[in-house]
Amino acid sequence: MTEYTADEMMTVAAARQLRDGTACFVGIGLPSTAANLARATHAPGLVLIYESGCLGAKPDRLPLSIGDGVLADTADAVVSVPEVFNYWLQPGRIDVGFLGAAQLDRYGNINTTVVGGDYTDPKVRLPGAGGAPEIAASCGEVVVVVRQSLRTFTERVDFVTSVGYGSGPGDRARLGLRGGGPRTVITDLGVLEADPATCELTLTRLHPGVTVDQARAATGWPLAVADELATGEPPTADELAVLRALEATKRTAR
Amino acid sequence: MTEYTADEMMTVAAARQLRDGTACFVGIGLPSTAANLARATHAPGLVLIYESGCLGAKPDRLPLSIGDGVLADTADAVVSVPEVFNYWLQPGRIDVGFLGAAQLDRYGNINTTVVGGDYTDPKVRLPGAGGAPEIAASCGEVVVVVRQSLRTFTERVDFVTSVGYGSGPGDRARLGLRGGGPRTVITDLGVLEADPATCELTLTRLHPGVTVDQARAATGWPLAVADELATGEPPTADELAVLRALEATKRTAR
Amino acid sequence: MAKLVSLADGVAELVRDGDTVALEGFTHLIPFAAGHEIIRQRRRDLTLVRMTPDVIYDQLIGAGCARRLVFSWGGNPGVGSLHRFRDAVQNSWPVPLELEEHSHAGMANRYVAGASGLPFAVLRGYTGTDLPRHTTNIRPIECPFTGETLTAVPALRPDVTVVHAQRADRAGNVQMWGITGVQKEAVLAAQRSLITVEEIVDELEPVPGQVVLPGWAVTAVARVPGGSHPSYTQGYSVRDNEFYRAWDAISRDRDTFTDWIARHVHEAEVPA
Amino acid sequence: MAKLVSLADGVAELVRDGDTVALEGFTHLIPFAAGHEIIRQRRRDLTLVRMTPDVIYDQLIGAGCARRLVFSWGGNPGVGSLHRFRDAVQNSWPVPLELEEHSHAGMANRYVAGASGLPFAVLRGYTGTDLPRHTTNIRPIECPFTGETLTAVPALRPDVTVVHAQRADRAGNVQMWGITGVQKEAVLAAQRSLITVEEIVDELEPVPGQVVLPGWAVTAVARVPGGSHPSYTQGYSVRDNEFYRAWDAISRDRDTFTDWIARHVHEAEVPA
Repeated sequence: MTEYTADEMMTVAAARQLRDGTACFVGIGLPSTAANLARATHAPGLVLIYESGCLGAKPDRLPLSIGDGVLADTADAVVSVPEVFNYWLQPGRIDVGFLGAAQLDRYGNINTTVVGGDYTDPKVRLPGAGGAPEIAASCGEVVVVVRQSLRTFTERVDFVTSVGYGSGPGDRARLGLRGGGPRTVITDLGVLEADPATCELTLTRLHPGVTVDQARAATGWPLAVADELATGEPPTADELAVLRALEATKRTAR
Repeated sequence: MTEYTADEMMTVAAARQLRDGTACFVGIGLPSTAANLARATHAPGLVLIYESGCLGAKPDRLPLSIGDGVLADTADAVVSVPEVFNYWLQPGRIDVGFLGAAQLDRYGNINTTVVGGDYTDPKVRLPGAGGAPEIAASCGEVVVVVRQSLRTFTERVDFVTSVGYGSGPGDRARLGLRGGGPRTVITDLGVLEADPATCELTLTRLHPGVTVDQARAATGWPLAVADELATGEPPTADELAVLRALEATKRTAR
Repeated sequence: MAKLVSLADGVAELVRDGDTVALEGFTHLIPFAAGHEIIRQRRRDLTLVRMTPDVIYDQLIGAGCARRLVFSWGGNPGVGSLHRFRDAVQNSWPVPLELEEHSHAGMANRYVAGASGLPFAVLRGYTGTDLPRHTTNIRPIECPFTGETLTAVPALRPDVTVVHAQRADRAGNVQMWGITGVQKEAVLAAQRSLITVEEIVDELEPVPGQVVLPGWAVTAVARVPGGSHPSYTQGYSVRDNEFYRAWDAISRDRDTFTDWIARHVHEAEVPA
Repeated sequence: MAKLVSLADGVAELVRDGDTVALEGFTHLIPFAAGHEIIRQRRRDLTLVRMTPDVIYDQLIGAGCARRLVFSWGGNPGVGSLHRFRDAVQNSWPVPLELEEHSHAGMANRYVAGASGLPFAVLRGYTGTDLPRHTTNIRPIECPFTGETLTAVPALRPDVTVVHAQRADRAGNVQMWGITGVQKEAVLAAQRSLITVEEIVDELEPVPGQVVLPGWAVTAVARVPGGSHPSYTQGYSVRDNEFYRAWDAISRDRDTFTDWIARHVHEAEVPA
């Protein structure tokens, strides 16, 4: 079997999460790689939506930014930034939103704003919200892709940039958030899914070769583990070949 | 001197009202004819804006509707209908709005909705508001073009479709209307201007050959007349020639 | 992805008795053929929504399809009044017609709110006019920052919006250009949409000024060449101004009108 | 009509100390050359507004032009953090930087409100996040029809907006295409606008996907070929990805940064 890295496993697992024919709001970096991998393998009809206004982009290489010209050139339609948020994201037309996180708690609340100290004098100033709060609010469901570590998987996020399930069941409805929230978190160790009853992120699948103890050790709260813990399939040779070909386009890109 | 009709005089007087380099919100019919006459004579830089979304249209013939293809073909930009109202009219970017009226009162309030009876059971059902209420509210100033008669120039309008000066001085400010209101009314008999102090439409100019008594007899309220009542210039040969050539394009239009 | 359907099937499936139906198109691209199909299928009790109810709505109203009209300007552009509209309002013929009346700016913003998934829109509009007296759908709203009073109107959310466009591809991606009015908003505001097009092509060649509606945001597309006649489709047809003028006489009299509808709509040859 | 000016004159006349200044461009068409001219002219105490403050704002902030930043995402896209931005926020170097932070949806709607002459915009946004705790510019608003609570944000009205576009004609009509982001709204929301373009042409040939800003809605146009470098201008240049990567090292250290600004901005050859 081909060797692969933990990041490759994470990307492949994220790609597998995307069903053909759905519309996916894609950020740059790993989400974009995973979405393009899905489109090049099992989901040729996946509709990629970038917040730069590109609807239905079909890039033949990995875009280097959410405003890469290849997205506009291959899109079904290029609309303004206000339009992509108001007419496409906000009404719930987009099935899946892909988000990253600097910190994440057990209810899938996400911080990408500040870590440590306080807001006006933080230890680390991060990029901020971008499109994430409304992606988290309005997409049919959210998939978070993030490396699992004690620094990232924290008991409490220092700042709620994007709401997951708030403090638990019923909070999304109370807040009037109409999307389904972070149903799935894909990490370099495995897959967590929000428990339908408790809304708590629950480890449901480990990547091949990863143990529950490793996952627990990388989680800053007592990690819930599914009774029937599955082990995911390793990347297929095809998935790896396509992924690596995609990654190679980044290096050769203009 | 060339013969001309009262309607031709009215159209020429309306065209003269438009200064070169200004932006004018144009309805179909007489306003469009007058605006195109102005553009073809003294105001080549007049910017014509049609509510169909055509900004800076430069038709070489008279459009037959506000959505005539010649407007889109010759416009600097064609935008959506929401955009023309929200980004262009509402913020006060348009200097002059041209309106017609089925009824008009001394404060330039306009009715184009219903005449007689009551709203749910009117004697005559008219087309309604269209873009007029917001044109009347937001343009730098409004020019009304309307034939003068007792039926039209009424003591009270049966329905306020578009606000002029309301019930007099201060009303526009109280209502928060930011445009200057109906400064000028051009009729087939002459020109009325809103008195700066009283806001009342005041006859300031008669077309050649028209008497004050004729104007009074065609006005359903005691008509204010300026101390220095001017007589307008008849259409020049050039104005008439251009106007008639424009009118001829309507008959030959596809 | 949008389904490719025949006009008859599209209307049968998507337009139901009692629905709120918007047919949009601002002078250009008016979906006349679809309107005629609605008349042929004898839909009833519709709430018809349209910024500029003109000849097509005069026909639908005169044919008895409508119970209620939500609009901002009703006339035969460049010609005069709509006689069927007036007869319905003034004499309840053939059935009473309830009116909800707005300004263009208000209607446009109501579609924008619908397309945006918001319950209402805010504008500077209607202030001081008599329009707010006759509907509860125009209300004041205060700016939470400046305290200024503006006007709110509720979102329009038609059950179905019908528009005409130049063309679509086989995945149902729709392309229109020229004056595109409020069609994008009207389609996105609706639960369902039916789009008639001049032609269905393999590839949508980009065109300046185009609006593209992705197939996954559209319910159904029907190929109806000439589907905007007597309105026009830029690049495909010109406006039949004679018909608009002729409509004045046809529509002035109930019998002439009824006869015209019988011959030109009910008994018309309809290509499949 | 827009005036045709040199970049130096345009910035001198339109960008003033203490102004609220928006430089927009969403990855594409970022007005770098204009940003450098603002640094060269040593503007101070600016409130910088931008959805995605990236390298150009890192430069303006590091050069000490800004007092305050209104934004929704600050990073070096595809590379990592903005070191000058972080140094200003965390260590007040070279001057303290006040932040007002929003989401993209909020910022986009704030520009829309500004362009629309409205004091505020309504959206479904921010709810449940910590963002509203840190500014008074995010407030609840109730729908007057449904009673539902939504979010209001105040209009953005920059003193001046600066954008880059492909081309303009001699009357100052500006044409841009490709990803056009929020530029139309940012220009229309502003009191004044300065648009740098790749070229000035006799006639603007229509292009699919174009946005045209009429010259009478623009204050000044300056011809600045390559004015978006290291960002790109579709049809004219490609993104200089190497520069974005190199910026990480240049900007990490105050001295390296200062030296870079001295050599590449203050002492740069500027064509008239």
